[in-house]
Amino acid sequence: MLQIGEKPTKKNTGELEPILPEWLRDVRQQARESAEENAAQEAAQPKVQKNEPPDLLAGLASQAGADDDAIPDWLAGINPATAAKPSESPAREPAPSMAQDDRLSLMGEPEDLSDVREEKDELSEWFSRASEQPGEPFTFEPGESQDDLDLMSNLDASAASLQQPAPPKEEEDLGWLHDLEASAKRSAEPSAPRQDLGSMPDNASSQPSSGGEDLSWLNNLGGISEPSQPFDQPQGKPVPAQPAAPQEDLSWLDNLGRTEPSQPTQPPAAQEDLSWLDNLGGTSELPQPEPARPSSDVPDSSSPILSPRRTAPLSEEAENESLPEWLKSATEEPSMPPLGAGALSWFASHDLDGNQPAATQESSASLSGEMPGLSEETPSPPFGQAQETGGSTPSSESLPASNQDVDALFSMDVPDWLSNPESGVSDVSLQGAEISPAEAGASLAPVELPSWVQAMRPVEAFISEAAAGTEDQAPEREGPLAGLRGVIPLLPIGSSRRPKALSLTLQATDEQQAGAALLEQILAGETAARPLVTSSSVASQNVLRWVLTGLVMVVLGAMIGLRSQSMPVSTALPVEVSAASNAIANIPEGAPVLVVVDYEPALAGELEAVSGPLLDNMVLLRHPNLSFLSTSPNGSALVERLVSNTKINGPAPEGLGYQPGVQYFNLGYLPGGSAGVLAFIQSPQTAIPAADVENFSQYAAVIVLTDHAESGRVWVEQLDARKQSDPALASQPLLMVASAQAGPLLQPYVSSRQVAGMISGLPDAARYESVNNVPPGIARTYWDAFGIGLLLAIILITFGSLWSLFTGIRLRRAGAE
Amino acid sequence: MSLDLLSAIFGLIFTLMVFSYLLGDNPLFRVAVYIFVGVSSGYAATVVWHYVLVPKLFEPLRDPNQLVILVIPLILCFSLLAKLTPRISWIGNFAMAVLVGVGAAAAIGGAVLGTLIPQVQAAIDAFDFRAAPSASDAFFGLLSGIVMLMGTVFTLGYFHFSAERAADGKIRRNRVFELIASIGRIFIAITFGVLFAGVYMSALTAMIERLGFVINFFRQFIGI
Amino acid sequence: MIALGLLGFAALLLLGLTLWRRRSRAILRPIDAYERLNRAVGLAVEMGTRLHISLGRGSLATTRGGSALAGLAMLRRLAERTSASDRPPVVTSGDAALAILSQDTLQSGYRVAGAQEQYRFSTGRLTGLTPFSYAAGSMSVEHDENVSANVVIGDLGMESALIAEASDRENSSLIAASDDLSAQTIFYVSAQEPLIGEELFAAGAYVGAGASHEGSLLVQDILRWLIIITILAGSFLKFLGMI
Amino acid sequence: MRIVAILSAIAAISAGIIVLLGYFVSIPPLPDLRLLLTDWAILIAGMAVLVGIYNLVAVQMEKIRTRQKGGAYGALLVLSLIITFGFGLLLGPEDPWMRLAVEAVIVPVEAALMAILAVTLIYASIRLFQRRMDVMSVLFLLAAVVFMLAIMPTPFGPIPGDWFILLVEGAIARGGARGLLIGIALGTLLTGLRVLFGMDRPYGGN
Repeated sequence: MLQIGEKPTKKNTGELEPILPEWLRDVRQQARESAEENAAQEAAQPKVQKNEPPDLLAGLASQAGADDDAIPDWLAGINPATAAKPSESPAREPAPSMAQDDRLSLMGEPEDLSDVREEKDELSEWFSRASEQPGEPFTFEPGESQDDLDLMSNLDASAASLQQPAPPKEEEDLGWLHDLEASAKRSAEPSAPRQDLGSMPDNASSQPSSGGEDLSWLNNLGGISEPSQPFDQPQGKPVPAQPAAPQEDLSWLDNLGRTEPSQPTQPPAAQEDLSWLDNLGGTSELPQPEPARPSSDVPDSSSPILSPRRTAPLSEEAENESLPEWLKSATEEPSMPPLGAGALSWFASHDLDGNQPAATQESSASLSGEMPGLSEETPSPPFGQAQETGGSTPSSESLPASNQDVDALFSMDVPDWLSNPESGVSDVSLQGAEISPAEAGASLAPVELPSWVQAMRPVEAFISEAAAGTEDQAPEREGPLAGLRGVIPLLPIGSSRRPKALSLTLQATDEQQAGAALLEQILAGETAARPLVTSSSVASQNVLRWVLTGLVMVVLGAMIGLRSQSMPVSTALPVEVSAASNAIANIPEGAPVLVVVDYEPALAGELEAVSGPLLDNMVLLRHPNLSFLSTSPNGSALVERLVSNTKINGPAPEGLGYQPGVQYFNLGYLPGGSAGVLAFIQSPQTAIPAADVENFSQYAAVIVLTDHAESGRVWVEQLDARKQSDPALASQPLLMVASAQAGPLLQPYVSSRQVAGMISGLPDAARYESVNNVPPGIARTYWDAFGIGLLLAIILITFGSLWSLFTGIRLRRAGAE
Repeated sequence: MSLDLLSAIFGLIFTLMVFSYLLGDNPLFRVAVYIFVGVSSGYAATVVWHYVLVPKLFEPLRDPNQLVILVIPLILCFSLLAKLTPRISWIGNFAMAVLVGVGAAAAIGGAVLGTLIPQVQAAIDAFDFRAAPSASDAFFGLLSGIVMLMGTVFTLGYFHFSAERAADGKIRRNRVFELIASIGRIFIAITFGVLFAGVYMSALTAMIERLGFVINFFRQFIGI
Repeated sequence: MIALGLLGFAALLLLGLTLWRRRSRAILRPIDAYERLNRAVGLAVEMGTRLHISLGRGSLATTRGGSALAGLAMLRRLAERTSASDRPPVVTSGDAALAILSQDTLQSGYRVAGAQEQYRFSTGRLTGLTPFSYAAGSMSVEHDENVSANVVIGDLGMESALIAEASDRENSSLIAASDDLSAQTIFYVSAQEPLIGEELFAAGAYVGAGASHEGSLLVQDILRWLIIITILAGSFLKFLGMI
Repeated sequence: MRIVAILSAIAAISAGIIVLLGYFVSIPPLPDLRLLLTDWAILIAGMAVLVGIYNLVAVQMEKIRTRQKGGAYGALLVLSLIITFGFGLLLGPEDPWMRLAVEAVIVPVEAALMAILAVTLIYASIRLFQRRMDVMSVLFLLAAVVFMLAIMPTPFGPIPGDWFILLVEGAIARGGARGLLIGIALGTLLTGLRVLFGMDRPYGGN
């Protein structure tokens, strides 16, 4: 028999990867792009709950597989808080079982989860006692808020929170708080609910954002140590409860509430679901023969019992499981709880007979408390369906994993007779159709359930029949099981011995049918829309890229091929350009000038075009000795290219006839950024032995050719610092020749007069060239193509954006409709 | 075949291979990119070796007087080689610690002396019209100074991080800060718009240069 | 002198506010990009997908190292939070020293999380020694490593457009910030929620890296308003010709 | 290991404080010490490049060995790197053959990568409204388009009123950029201080 530890989890995860990231993107886009998502978009959530759990289990399994005992330790070790703050939650059991530990550490928030266990126990008890109380639907909230299955509701809550607050929901939440307090008073451990309340605001405040509870949930996933004190965690110091807890509690509740407006039309149906669940819930508590014991008594063998909560959604039934849960989030009312969990609770409740440990009873009780009724009748689909009809579902890829895990779970600690839970359902569902509501009411009598639990045993004979029958059956058309197949196996009537036990599920009221119809409608919308949208959008994106490429290449290619130079160049020089022109004119004849090559090869084309006019003008006018210094590793190799493309070293008459080592020197690469620059300013020959001056102030001017504002800043800052100690540098102009993108960033230094003058981008260069009568160079050659390219960009961006805007608005309208 | 022609041919091939990315990620593009990463990294390492390690570390070792000064950096540098083996990588932590400490100090010095003080000074000096040649220049200077001042103040105010939890449980900044931030957002959007134009102009110039290179190559090849 | 005073004042404030913040957490304005980052981290852990964290190419021997140090502080926290992931994040850098530091940071994070075995030397990578080779190498990581989210925080220039484009083509989420305004502009137009200006330096505080990060944001706020007041008062006095 | 972390922190903090004081205090020997330590940092960074090259090769070799996606390309990378570095060590970066590597591979590929941004940036701005449909995006694109219009050369010279657009938008951009730069400087300052106080220790210390 398979053991959990033998699961090749990575394989399972690998199978899921093709689905999950895509789903993740879809959900993100739904959350981001649309303020009010329609039902079809929100239907993406079931996929979350359907797809997420396998990974959770896979994570557990993989760790078990890797190292049965060690891994839970290090997973637990992920949360130093457990060690750092042992006394933080007094009501918590001192030593949770290995399985719980494992699970909790994966979730990264042991306090919360143990609290949840307590809380759910109280809630379930409360349910069983007061299932008719109107306020009770909200008692689902706390449990669900900490349930690892409501990933998407958390995500959407935070996403929706960016769009809309929900004050009314807040009141409900407060009401829920009172309910929780009330239930807490009835519970065996009065301190637990308060502790939960204490812990919830911590979670909520763990991230300072409006999506706080979402982020804290993510912290749990990430396995961080203290989501409740994220900022103090690295110090590993326990932080006392915050006085602001109530506020944060409200915010947490508010965040829960934020999703409500997104589905204003659903609450009635949800309400009905709840009342229906509550009716069923009356029976759910009864299987518990004894109150919950401290989990310190729990042996490690309980681990597989807890994990199926994550496994169940992998199966076909997982879909069914997630649907009510999802419907809840779609309708923004606490609604039908996860059937998988129900299945688990049912499973656990039966395990009570099989010497189920106390903690498991406790958790199963809490689960059944969460999802009464379902805990009894829905378990059969998870397992039977998982093996037979899973392939027909969208999550079929994840099915094998789920089957293996489920089997493994059964094989580990569960008595054989329990490993075929369908039997219970098979005859349960079989009988359901015949049971009248009156009988159903009678069947809710607490005294009946233990007998039902015991009577589960003999039914295993039906399993094979049920399993075989499911494939041939048509899906249910109505009721809460609508769309499911094989939930009601084709078995001879009378094969069951307990006609009353679980009959209620098949009694579909009009409201249930309405809810199921809504569910079907939403599911249909979800399954139909997504693939079409993504494929078409990807295609359109590629087409758009190709069209843009073609346009840019053809237009620019034509302009360059035609060698057009018809566009006039403005003779109005910007202030900084004329300042640069004046600075060049004031350079003494034949003086050494430092030219800093501080750009990447990517921008060599632009910088050569932009610096060409200035360098040519300077060489023609003042015949300086040029020292080229590079502060980028590739720069020294770009120097030769620069002097040849700007015709400085070209033979006369076309070139300026400068000779390397005579009129210009390549000093090479100066490492160290600002430190290197400072070293060079302090003593050029110490920093670069090849330097042609002893003192930096001997340079008549410093010209920095840069593509990066930071590089310019380094020279500005170092020269400024040096000027304070060396007055001789005060008269030395610092000129910048910058790439168009760096120009605006260097403007502040120009306006602060730290930079004497600047030429930035092709327009400045072309103007400089034409004003100073420099022989036409690269700038002029590029000018016409540059103009047409800009015009093309303006047209494309304008019309493209308008088109984007139009389609976006149209999509929103369509979504709203 | 001259080196110039060789580099022109290789340059053309690599340019076209990279341009193929515009049609979609494809093997040609990836081949070009991987070769580029290898060559540029190899060249950068060469430059570092010849311009940093040899002249500043290894050559001075010949001089016994320098040896005393260089012994510490020598030890630190070679301790970095321990980073090649995770088991003893901790030996290299001291060298990295010195690097981080110096880097942090350089960052602070650059931020304070290179940006904070000069920029604040420049923002204030924008209202110095004593040197304005004419009244109209002074007027436009004042206009531009006021706009710049508003841009600086509101942009800086936009980033205010501290917030408070409102009565409805939502986290938001004080109303005054929110107002400043909403105005600052406008300045930021316009600033980024102008910067984007600059970025695009750089890319456009690079495109023109590359297309010009390709077209001229074929033109010379054909002999036009 | 002014600079030294400013420095001392900032240092004292940082110490004081950090100590204070250890007792009470700061409430910081929500930043969508960091909310998305926190979700991306959790979902990457949950779904077994890869997180690509790129720290830029800011050399620590230069003044560009500030953003690299901020990125490393964030990385440390993310390493702890992703230590339970099936696929540890891949960290790419464009500077050799930064790549080594990213490996050290990953190791430290995993050690604290009790997951040393998660560390692989290949998860802290140098993808190139020049800006564009670094970006090209990072593009390959985005393409090859089944990356679900790209977290790009550090010193990047125009090469950041290549990383953003690759992220768009791979349809993976992009959370990006740079200390360079050109890169910020590119991210502003390419990313779902842009991180602009000094928000880069808030990364640590928003991923829960500790009280010191919160404290430094509060110090930034205090200094910010001091500078604003100085600029306003100085401009007015300058306009009146009094200074 | 704990002692290593402590000693590393001491080394980082002391080196940082000395360099920082060297920036602001000109009392000997602080400025010289600052230069000395920055020289050391440059040397360490230089040696780190060799370690980084090893990392680059090792990662690619791992991809090849484990037959990961892109392993074949990794082989190309390793080959080109080893050839370039090998020849570079022997010939030096100024050698014509090394310059060929720059002229034939580095410059063309980088320039072409830069060039394709002329298309991808237009594409990104067209898709901006699909990402974020808000007033800021409208303002952003409007500012970009108007600024390009004012810069754009036409057969009839610059568009009328270009100077005014450049004046106003230029002033706004300068002001905004100044605010952004000051903010970034503040962030850098505090980040550096955290390192100098040992609050952030990325050098292997916990």
